[in-house]
Amino acid sequence: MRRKALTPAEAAALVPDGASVMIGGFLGVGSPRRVIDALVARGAKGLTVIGNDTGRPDLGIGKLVSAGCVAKVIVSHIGTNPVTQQKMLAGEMEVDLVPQGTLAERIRAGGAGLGGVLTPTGLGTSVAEGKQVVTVDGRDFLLETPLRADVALLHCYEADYYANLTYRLTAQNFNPVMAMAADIVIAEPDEVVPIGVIPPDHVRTPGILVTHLVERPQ
Amino acid sequence: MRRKALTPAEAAALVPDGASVMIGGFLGVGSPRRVIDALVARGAKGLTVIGNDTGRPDLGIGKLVSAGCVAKVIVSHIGTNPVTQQKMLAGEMEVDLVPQGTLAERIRAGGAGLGGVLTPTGLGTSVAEGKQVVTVDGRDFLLETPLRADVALLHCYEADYYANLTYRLTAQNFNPVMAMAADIVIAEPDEVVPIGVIPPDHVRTPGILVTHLVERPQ
Amino acid sequence: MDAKEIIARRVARELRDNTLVNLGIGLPTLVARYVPEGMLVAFQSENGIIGFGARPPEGMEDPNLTDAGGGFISALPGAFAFDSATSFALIRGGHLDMTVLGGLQVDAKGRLANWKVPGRMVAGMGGAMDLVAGAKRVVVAMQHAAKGEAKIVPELTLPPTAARPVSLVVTDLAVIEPTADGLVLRERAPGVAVEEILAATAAPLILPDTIPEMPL
Amino acid sequence: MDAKEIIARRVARELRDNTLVNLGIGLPTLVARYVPEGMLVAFQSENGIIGFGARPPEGMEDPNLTDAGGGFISALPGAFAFDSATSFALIRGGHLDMTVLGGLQVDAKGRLANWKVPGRMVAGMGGAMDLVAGAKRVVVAMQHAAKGEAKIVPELTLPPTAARPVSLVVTDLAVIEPTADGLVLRERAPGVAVEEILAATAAPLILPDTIPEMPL
Repeated sequence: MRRKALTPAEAAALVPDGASVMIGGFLGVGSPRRVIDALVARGAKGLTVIGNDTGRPDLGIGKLVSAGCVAKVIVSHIGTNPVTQQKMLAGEMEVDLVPQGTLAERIRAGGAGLGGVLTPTGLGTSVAEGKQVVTVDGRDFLLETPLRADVALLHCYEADYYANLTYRLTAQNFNPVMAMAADIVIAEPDEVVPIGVIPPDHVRTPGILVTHLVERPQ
Repeated sequence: MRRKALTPAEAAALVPDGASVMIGGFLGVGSPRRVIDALVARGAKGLTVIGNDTGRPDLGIGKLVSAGCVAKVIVSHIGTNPVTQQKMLAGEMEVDLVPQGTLAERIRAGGAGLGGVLTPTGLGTSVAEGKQVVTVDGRDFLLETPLRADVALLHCYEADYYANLTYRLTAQNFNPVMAMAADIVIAEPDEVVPIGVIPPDHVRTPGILVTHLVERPQ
Repeated sequence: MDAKEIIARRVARELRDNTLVNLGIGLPTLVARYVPEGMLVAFQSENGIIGFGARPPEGMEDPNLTDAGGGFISALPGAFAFDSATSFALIRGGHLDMTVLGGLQVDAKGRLANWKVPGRMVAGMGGAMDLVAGAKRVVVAMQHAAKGEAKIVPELTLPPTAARPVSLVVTDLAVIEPTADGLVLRERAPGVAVEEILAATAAPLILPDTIPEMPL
Repeated sequence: MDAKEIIARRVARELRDNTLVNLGIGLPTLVARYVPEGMLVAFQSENGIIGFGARPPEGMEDPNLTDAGGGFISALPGAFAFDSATSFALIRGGHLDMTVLGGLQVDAKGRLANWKVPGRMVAGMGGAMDLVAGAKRVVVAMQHAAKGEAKIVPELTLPPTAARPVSLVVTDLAVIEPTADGLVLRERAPGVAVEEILAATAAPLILPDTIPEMPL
């Protein structure tokens, strides 16, 4: 489908208060900064944010945490954001910590129609609490279940007007798996190019997964 | 590691008789043709071949079947190769049929250190026989276990001398997942290029997974 | 118009704008010829491409660009090439709006059999089990009967492809919709009488008050 | 030579030619400075690159090319960039020859704690649990004691990172190897006496006949 590019504010308006939102990025690298800023500007409330980390107080997902937009995070790391720690200890925000590889697989499972995956990660730790242990060929594994969200907010390098996406170096991280695991998928590109310009082997996320495209930076 | 390129015959000599061998390709497209021919020339015996299909009698994995190199195949489709059908019905070759998506996930699990995946595919069919059914959020799934092999034989488009690989269009298919799921991984490129020529974002299989590189076609 | 063209033309009426569709090998691939004018449908070939087009002119084929049947194809602007794990993540994950598959049998519950005839022919399920498990809509495109034998039967006698019922069955005689109450006869092929359809069908059919001719 | 340099230099001695190695953020990243001359080690950063090099000159940084701590890096010839699912497939799948991680505690069974101090500091496990579960060798690089408190303890008092024991512990005082029989004191830091190490260690240590000084 050919897609008209939205402004960041128009994209932020598509994220309802209280929604579950996957946000790409690793310490802000590969996060959709303009849409995050627009969510802060809009005063979004009560979001459940799924991502790798909560960035820093002024970086990445941390901007949403600082602005009070977030009710809960599901992330692998919060050590770089003291605001997250404070809000967690004060009971103002729920924090669900998930091992990074397990987080990636749970999101992938959500997008790939799998009912779950078995991983050795987390066995013998607090991560295993309340989870089913499945034995395969004499080895124990944790059953980890799929994650999906109402909205995925992605950053990408190039997009064409079908919303075929490419990523760049370490800014790729969680974006491709999140593109498959949400009902509304919004991609914020650094550049928009004509259809047919990205070779089929270089596309990383096909446009059929992306419901909305944000305009290039002005 | 910098790798000296082998001849197809040298590569075929690395595949022991009786080995389990993953072979990339879909009806021969994306199969390592030169190494397959070298295995036939060597008179390999007793192989267990894991791949999408058994090609045609003179195409892809079918060449190995026709030459009597194969004791067992684990594939999703044999409908295009009457020789496979004959050998199966005559009890000369074992055929284990696996749904294509399940085959891809089982190989991926084998390479990704997962103990298995839960899939809805195959429920209520003969594929479910003898398998554990796991219920997640009220939905039933089949537990499918990982597949690994002694050797993976891949086709790729470009390789550099670290054995970083790229694939081309529909010749990609099973090659990238197989690259992660075998002890010996042999890649047969159409072209070999200097290290540093393939951009980091275009590499699809990193050289650290590939143990042996075959020379470009002469 | 021969039987295959009737089926392909009628299935093409099920296509919707801006959707992702997988066509099984054989008869279903013919559907691509009849995409309604002005409609944008992205076709997936499960061997690894979305956005493919017709076979290129003689001499311009690429051995690395084929469909799931091994035939040469072309890549349209905006195409996407991918590996098998991604292909079936798309299929199983519900990202496919529709799949069109061939069939050996469909039963009164709407279950499909299309990969094995015990003792005679074992094709293998290929991607069919994943497609039926994962696609939003599953349309079966098949001849109504084979060598005089009914293919729409009370209960499958061949191994099922999935427990999940298909969404619609399109044959050279009829359009039949599996429902919770049973198989409903929705449409007749041009010039075909309801009696003729009933005679060629082994499963019971529910007959609505009006059973129009197929639009083609 | 300060404590961190001792640790980094000694850990670097564990590197092997033609291997894939992951360095945790903080102290472990220093190891990359001491790769033995002529040795080819590919470093993985779990945020998505294999084959990265030092921070580029001022003004030549790329905001899309950073390490797992968010610092700017460069890409060496032959580098490979990838997504998080691939990154941890490599880690969990046993494709990583070695990982070097920081530690808060190691116990007599060789178990590591490094992600949480209940009531005080919750960093989160990030990739550490996957790294300990999946890497072929796990080397802990940490100060021997923190503010006078032993970090090598009989039993973890902090939440464990994994059930699996680590392969080696390198501190500013000693090299200690977890074995089935317990922790074995393998080496002393230059000028450090065995008694000094025992005094700074809360867990029992097995003392072989010879305990040489670390090669640095």
